Amino acid sequence: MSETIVFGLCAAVVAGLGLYGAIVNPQPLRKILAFNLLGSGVFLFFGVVARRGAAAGFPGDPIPQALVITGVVVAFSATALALALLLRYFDATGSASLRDGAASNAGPESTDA
Amino acid sequence: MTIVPALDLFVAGVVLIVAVWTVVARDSSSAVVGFVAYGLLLALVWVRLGAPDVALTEAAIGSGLTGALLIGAAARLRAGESSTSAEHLGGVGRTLVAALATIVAAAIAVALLSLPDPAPSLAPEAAANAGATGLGNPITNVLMAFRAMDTMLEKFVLVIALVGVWSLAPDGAWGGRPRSYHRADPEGALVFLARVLPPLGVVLGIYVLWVSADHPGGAFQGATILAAMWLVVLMAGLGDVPEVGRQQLRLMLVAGPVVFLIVGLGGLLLGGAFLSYPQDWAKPVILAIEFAMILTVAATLALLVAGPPERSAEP
Amino acid sequence: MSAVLDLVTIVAVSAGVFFFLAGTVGLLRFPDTLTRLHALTKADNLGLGLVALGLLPQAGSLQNGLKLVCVWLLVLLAGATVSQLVAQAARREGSSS
Amino acid sequence: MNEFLTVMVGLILALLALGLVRVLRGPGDADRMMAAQLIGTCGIAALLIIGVIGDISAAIDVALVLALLATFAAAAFAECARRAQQPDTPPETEGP
Repeated sequence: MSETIVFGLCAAVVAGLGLYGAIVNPQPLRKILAFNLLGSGVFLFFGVVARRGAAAGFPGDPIPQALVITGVVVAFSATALALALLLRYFDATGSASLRDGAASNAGPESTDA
Repeated sequence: MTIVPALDLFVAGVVLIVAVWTVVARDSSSAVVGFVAYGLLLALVWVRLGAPDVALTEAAIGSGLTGALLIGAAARLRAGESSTSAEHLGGVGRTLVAALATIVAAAIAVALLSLPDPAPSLAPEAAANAGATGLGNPITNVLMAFRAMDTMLEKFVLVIALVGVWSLAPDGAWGGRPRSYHRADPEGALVFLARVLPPLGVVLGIYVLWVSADHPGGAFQGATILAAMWLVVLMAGLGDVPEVGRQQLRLMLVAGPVVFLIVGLGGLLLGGAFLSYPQDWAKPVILAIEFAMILTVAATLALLVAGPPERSAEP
Repeated sequence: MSAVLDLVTIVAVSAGVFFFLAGTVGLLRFPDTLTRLHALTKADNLGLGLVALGLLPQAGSLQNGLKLVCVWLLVLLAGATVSQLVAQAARREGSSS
Repeated sequence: MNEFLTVMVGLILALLALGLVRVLRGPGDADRMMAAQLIGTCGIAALLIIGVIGDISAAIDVALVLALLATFAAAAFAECARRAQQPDTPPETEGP
C-alpha cells in the first residue's frame, strides 16, 4: 500500500504546481500547459483513490478509473479548443499574450482577410 | 520487500522534476518537450497504480495527441514570443500564489491520507454485476454498460469541441481545409515513415480495441492510435485533409454518437431502461457500438489536432 | 535452469543500461549535433534492444516475448527516422546559419 | 531479481532526467528532437522493466503504444522544423 502514499503526495504536489503555473505564467500557451498539469494531478488523485479501493480481485476500483479515462478525453478536447482559440487570437492580433496593451497594429486588416 | 517503495520514489521523483521543469522552463518549446516527457512518465505511474487501461489512455492521448497539438502551437507562436512582456505578477504576487498553491496541495494530500482504512470502493458491486455483460475487463464493463451514459455524452462532447474548433476559421476559409498543404518530397524520411508506420498502427489500434473485452485496452485508445496514424500521413504530405464542408465527412463524424443513441433508445423500447442491453446480446451489441465508435472518434480526434480550416475548399 | 535465465537477464539488462548511460553522456558532452546523434542512436537501439533481450526470459508467455521484440523493432524504426530528420535539420541549420 | 531490476529502473529514470538537460543546453530543433527520442526510449525501457517487476503483462501493450507515439511526436517535431525553415507554397499545383 506504499505506492498510494507516494503517488498521493505526488498528485497533490503536481496539482499545486499546475495551479501555480496557471496563475503566474503570463503566456497563454504556458497557462494551458499548466492547466493540463493541474488536470493530470486531479486524475492522479482519482487513481490513488481507486488503488485504495482495490477489492474483489481487481487491482483497483474500476469506477474511478473509467471516470479518469472519460476525463482525459474531455481534457484533450478542451485543450484542443483552447489552443485553437489562442492560435486564432495570435493570427488576428499578432501577439501571443492577452495583456490589453499588447494588442498591436496587426488587428483590423487581418481578421477580414 | 522494502525495495519496492524505492521504485515508486524514483518514478514519483522524476515525475515531479519534469513537472517543475514544465512550469519553470524559460521558453515554451522546451516546456512542451518537458510536457511530452511528463505524459510519458505519467503512463509509468498509472501502470504502478495498477491501472493499465488508464496508462494506455494517458500515453496515447495525454502525451501523444496533446503533445502534437502543443508542439504545433509552440512552433507557430514562437514568432510572437519576443513581443510578450515580462512577468506581470510582482514578487509579492508570486509568493501569494505560491502560498495558495501549497495550501491546495496540502488539502489534497490530507484528503488522500485520511481515507478510512476499508477505503470506500464500488469494486464489489462491479464484480457482482460483471456477469451481466459477459465482458472480462471491468473497466470496459463500467464504460460501456454500467456508466454507458457518460461514454455516450463524452462522444457528443468530442463532436461539440470539433464544431467549436471549426467555427474559429477565418471567413475566407469557411468550409475549407485545415493545415497548409505541402508537396511530399518522395525520398524524405518522413514519407518513408508515413508509408511504413500506418499499417502497423492500424493493426495495433484494432488489436487494442479487440483485446479490450477481456484485457486492458479500449475503443478510445484504439481510436487515438488510428488518429495518430492519419496525422503522420498528413504531416508527410502524402494526403490532404478533406474539406470541412464535405457532407460525407460530417455524416461520418456524427455516425458514432448517433449509433450509440439509437442503441440506447432501442434498449428503452425493448422494455429495459435507456441504454440497457438485452440480456444475452450484451457483448455483441457492445462490440458493435465500439467498432462504430472507433472510426468516428479517430476522425474527430485527428481533425481536432488538425485545427480550424485555413485554406479555401479547392485542393 | 532458472538461475541461468536470471543470469542472462542480469547481464543483458545491465549491458542495456550501460548503453543508455553511454548514449546520454554522449548526448550531453559531444560538441555538435551530428556527433550527439551518433551517441543517441547507440542508446536507442542497443540500449533498448539489450533490455528487451534481458526481459525475454522473464516475459510470461511467448506472446509477450514477441511483443517485446515488436517494441524494439518499432523503436528502431522511430530511431532511424529521427536520425534522418535530425541530420536534415542539422544540415539545414548548418547551411543557413 | 526484483531488487536488481528496481535499481536498473532507477538508473534509467535518472538518465531520462539527464536527457532533459540537453534540451536546456541546446535549444535548437535538432536537439529537441533528439532529447524527445531519448526520453521516449528511456520511458519505454523503464516501463518494460516495471511491467516485469509488478508482473503486469498489459505494460507491454502500453510500451507498444508508446513506441508508436514516440515516432508520432518525432514526426510532429520534424514537420514544425521543416515548416519553420521554408514557409509553405500555396497549393497552386493540381491536388493530390
